[in-house]
Amino acid sequence: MSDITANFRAAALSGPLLKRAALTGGLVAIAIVAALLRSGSGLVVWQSVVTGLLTGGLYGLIAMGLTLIFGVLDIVNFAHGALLAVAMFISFGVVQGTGLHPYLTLVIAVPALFLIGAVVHRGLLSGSGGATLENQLLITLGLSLLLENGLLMFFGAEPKTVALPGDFQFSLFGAVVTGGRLYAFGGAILIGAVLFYLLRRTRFGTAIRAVAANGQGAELVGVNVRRVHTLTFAIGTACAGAAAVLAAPLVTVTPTLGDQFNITAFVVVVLGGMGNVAGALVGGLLIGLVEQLTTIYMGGQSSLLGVFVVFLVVLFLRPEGLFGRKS
Amino acid sequence: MSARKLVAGLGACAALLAATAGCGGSAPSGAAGAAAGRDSGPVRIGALHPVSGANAVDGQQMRRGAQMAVDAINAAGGITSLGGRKVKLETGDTQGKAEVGQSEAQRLISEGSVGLVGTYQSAVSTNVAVVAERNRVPFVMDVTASDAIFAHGYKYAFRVQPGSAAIAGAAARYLKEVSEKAGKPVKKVAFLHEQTDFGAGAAEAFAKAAKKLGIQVGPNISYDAVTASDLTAQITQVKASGADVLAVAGYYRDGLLAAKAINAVKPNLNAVWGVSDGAFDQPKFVSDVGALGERYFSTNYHYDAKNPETVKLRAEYQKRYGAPMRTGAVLAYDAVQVIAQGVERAASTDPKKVRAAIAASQVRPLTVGTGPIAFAANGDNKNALPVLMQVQNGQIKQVYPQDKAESQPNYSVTWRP
Amino acid sequence: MSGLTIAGGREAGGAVRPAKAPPLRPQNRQLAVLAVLLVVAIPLPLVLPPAMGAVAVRILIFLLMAIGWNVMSGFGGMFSFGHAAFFGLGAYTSAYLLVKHNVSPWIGMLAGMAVAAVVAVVISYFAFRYRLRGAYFALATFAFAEMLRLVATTSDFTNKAVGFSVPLIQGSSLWKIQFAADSPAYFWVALALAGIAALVSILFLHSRTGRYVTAIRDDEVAAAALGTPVMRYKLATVALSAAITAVAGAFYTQYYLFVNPDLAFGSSVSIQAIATVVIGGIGTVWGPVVGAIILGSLSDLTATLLRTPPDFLNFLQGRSGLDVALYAVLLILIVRVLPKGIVGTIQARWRR
Amino acid sequence: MKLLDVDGVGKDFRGLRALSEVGFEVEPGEILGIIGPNGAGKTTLFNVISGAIAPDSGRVVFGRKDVTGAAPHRIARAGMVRTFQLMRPFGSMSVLENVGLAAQHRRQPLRKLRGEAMDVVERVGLGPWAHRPATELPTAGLKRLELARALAMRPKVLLLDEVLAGLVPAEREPVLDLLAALREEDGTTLLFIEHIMAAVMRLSDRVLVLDQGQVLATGSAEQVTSDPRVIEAYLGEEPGDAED
Repeated sequence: MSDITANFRAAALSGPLLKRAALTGGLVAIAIVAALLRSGSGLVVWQSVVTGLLTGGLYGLIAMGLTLIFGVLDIVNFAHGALLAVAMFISFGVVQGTGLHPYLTLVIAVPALFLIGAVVHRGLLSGSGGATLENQLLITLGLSLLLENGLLMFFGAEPKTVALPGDFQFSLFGAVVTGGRLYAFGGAILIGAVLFYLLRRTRFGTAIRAVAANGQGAELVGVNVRRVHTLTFAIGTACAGAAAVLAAPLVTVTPTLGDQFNITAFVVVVLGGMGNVAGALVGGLLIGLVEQLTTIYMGGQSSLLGVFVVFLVVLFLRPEGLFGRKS
Repeated sequence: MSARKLVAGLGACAALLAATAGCGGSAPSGAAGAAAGRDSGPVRIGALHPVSGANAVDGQQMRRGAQMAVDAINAAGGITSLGGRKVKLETGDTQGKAEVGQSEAQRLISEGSVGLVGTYQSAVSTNVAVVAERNRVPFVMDVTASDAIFAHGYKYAFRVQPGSAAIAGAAARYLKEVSEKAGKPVKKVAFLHEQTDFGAGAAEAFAKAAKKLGIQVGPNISYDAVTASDLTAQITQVKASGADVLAVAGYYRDGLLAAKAINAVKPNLNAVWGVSDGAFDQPKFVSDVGALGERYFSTNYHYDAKNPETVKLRAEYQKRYGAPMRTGAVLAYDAVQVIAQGVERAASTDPKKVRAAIAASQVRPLTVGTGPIAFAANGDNKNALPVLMQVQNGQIKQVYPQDKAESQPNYSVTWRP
Repeated sequence: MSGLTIAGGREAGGAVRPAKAPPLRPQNRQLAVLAVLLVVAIPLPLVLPPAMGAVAVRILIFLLMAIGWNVMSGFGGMFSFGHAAFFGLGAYTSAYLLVKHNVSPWIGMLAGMAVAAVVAVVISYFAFRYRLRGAYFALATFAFAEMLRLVATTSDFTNKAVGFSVPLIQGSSLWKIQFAADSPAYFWVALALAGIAALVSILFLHSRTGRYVTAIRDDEVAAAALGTPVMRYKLATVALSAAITAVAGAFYTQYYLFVNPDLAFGSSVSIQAIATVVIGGIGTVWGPVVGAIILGSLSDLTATLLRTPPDFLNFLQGRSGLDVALYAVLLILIVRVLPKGIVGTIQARWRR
Repeated sequence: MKLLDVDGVGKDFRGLRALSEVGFEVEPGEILGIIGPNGAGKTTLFNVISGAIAPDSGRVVFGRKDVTGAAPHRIARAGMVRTFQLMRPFGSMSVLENVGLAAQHRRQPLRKLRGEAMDVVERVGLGPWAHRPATELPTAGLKRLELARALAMRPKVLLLDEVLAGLVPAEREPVLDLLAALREEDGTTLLFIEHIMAAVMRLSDRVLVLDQGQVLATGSAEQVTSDPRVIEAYLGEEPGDAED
């Protein structure tokens, strides 16, 4: 069980954390210099770094909901990606049906995903059937298959696109930045801040942290643990909803689109330390960078390979994550 | 765990099992039955396509294309050499999975199909080709890019579309000719491709052909189509390389990403050149990316837009199914014609005789070719011809070679004078 | 030492039923059932309609995978989410040896087992050494299998994404495991392999090693304190599990005559192995059998339904995804309603 | 000749000193009681001796072998076996199988091992439960199972971590009898952590008092209980703690 309180204590920039952050930063710097030597083009590496960070913000955003669920409920939610896809189709459907600006579909997608999350938790994951790791894994896997194929049956397999009206682009010291990606990046930071505030400064946040740290203890002091679990799961999926709306104009929407993000999001969660929202954002940026740099180091290899290498190294050496505390 | 729940759960399972057994029981019976099935009733042709799964739209298109061929044959009096026996299309769904394709192929053969058409995906076709070979039933591939299948010396595998290497070779040749005609002879081609055998194979074949023509190819940039969500860095690499042409071989989804990235980076190119690319010659691509795709070239197999019969067929399809008929469906139409005319020539439903007839056949295609469909010793269509297309004013036009051109190629990009 | 009476007789002493050992030792009972099952199964391909032959073989391949996974994750309690790695290593090793060096698939199968076992031991050693547990262990195995898939997709050694096609031979050959397309021999070979795997898993469970493994699963610390070399037996379990799964992969290649990175190392292979056992009953001897029969025939059932749907299902024709959706619903239902799986639930009620 | 020599053992947990310079010796056949207030490091000491955790400093010599930081199973097989304060049965096994597992490392025919395991089960009074799942045992039964499993290893040294805790007084007596008999009949050396002073007084040849990770005193039971430092260390302990 992770310790959200510890993570928040860690977020107060304790000594060892600073040291680890510096070490991580140093490694990233070395990796970038190495990429520069490998590719020989400053522009390419610079563009890779910019793209990596922008994409990484998106990964962080998706991983935030997952890390919340992982950290508080200890559920490995393999349906997170599928829920993301559901939200994208909601966004797509609303844009198609009403001609609304894609970002305005947030007001529909986020509450919808919140409700779906609550229903999924109450209906499928709470209680004894969802107790063990393998059962959770299979229920969420089954759910993701069900959602993906439900979308397939309903919307068909043809890829869908969501156009972003008034999209723009500008050059940042030579690197191209498009508006859509910048908005998504900003949205990630904003939502991260909201979550941070929710967990740190509200009574409900205190309850969540108490449940995460010690469910039985929280129960004793009068916290309704099941309710907190359901709400946390719902908030986690609502985050996926927000991420989906921001990401929809950047990708091609297909029912199985969630899979690719799901794997990456899990890596980000472990990297950032489970339950650690700020860690998820930083982890997302790191993974975004790793992906881009992998393609520079190992041409012809999938960017995922580098991600998995980093993942296994982190799992083996610091399973509590770069920014988590040893339990 | 209550007793009721247990009973409910077990009951559900039992019902499933019983249903499964029931289905098995109603399935047709094997090899002996197959021969009997071929000798009487309609002549069966098996069509294997991915009508569910990620490629379901194309799979359905192709199944319909095959059905239209069967309808046309029957409308014209069936197989005359067999006394006007009708033709029937037996369909199977590969779900885009190789092992499902294999068991479906076996089923269609057991049910008495004289030949198979399919399957859209190379991996599935590879599996089905094995089944066909072992059962000695001809398998005429409509869409299948991979050339590897034709290196095994199979006797029962045929293909209508031009192979991956043929398209890449033609792409290099067309590039040289078109660029020279435009007065901007190509110097250096950057190749962006997805990393599996489809894209990598196209890149390799293109580089080989280009080298012979004296075109420099590099850098060679690959990406993972499954996970890629942004190709800006890759296109930046193209820009940094100073290449004057960008060749692309990818699938549909990543084709959109490439178009967006090209628009963002605006490298100093004279042309964007698709090589059997899955996006650039799709009408949907034009509607999805809008102006971004304008003037993109694509070398690929294609329905023959200048053949009046093709035009008629596509109009009929549009009328029946309310959607434009894609090239894959026209290829499926051709493939069914190949088998039906093989049966006609052989005057037999014995798959071995049909195979011999197909190997010697000459079938007029509705897809682009230099002549009738005729097979080389390895089963590949000798006369398949890749064609160069270009997005012009939001329309996909055949632009090269000259005798297949609907309009002239415009060798330029929109963002440069 | 009869000076001692059972402590706390008030609370429990009276409730103790006469302590008799079971009449037939579980091992012998299970072996007897296995023998009966095999005898019943042998004539099946002669009785079943030929279209069911492919389904039966698929069930047996599922069974091999499931038995392999069950040894490690059911008996051993180490939840693997990456058994595709071992399946794929078995498939690729035998395919590589056959295609490149014309080595008999039987020898390729043995080589595949060895390769899978060695790789499994190395990976697991690191995972155990760094104390990965539960979800972390599962994610690590998943990542490892995915890495193998990516490497296989881009390596010349494995023929990249194209994979390997088994060269066809003239006629039938047991030595090459190649028969006429609808020959029952495939079924019998698969049945023999699955039978041996089931036999091995039963003998393993009741062997000294098996008991150590069960003890380690129940409580690793206590087992170590009672003289159990925990690491050694965990690694032995992992090796056996990987080897059995590799057999499934090698036979798969021979039966389907083709293998590529997605078919061999794709995550759906791992999910298949897990789902089969969980539906049947995790950690039980017969769970894999029941699970394989259900899941192995499921996709065929839905495909048949959709090809000629009854009237009330007509709207589904041409819609894609139904079979997977049904599979998903079944999976969720069984996990929710029968969390111990079918066999596990029956056993639990039987004991009471 | 000493059988067990613990010399200058120290252990830190994240800067928290759990053991510091702990040293003592045990003669063959001796019964050593280990007492100390909660958090004194008693169980940590057992963990170090039995190999569950490696000490940061010092050594543990068993017989003539240095077993410092050796794997737990090696130490157990060498003849030094521990029990756990919180019972850790193998939940999926019967009582007899639990005990049989401990006997199994001796390479003998299974039938013989089974007989031996049954003897041990009878000896601790679990005979009627032999074929029942271990999880069905009440607390007292689980305590006996812990003991039975350790005995089935045929230990030279037995490390007992609060075998009496959780038992009502009437249940303690037979266990104490059994422990006394173990030394008389088998010559087993015992180290036992115990809060119940009556048991410590009755069994121990010698008592070792741990406090805050250090050896506070050693000596006969009478000596240490009258030692003012020991009394001071126990002040502030809840009275109920000493009598369960």
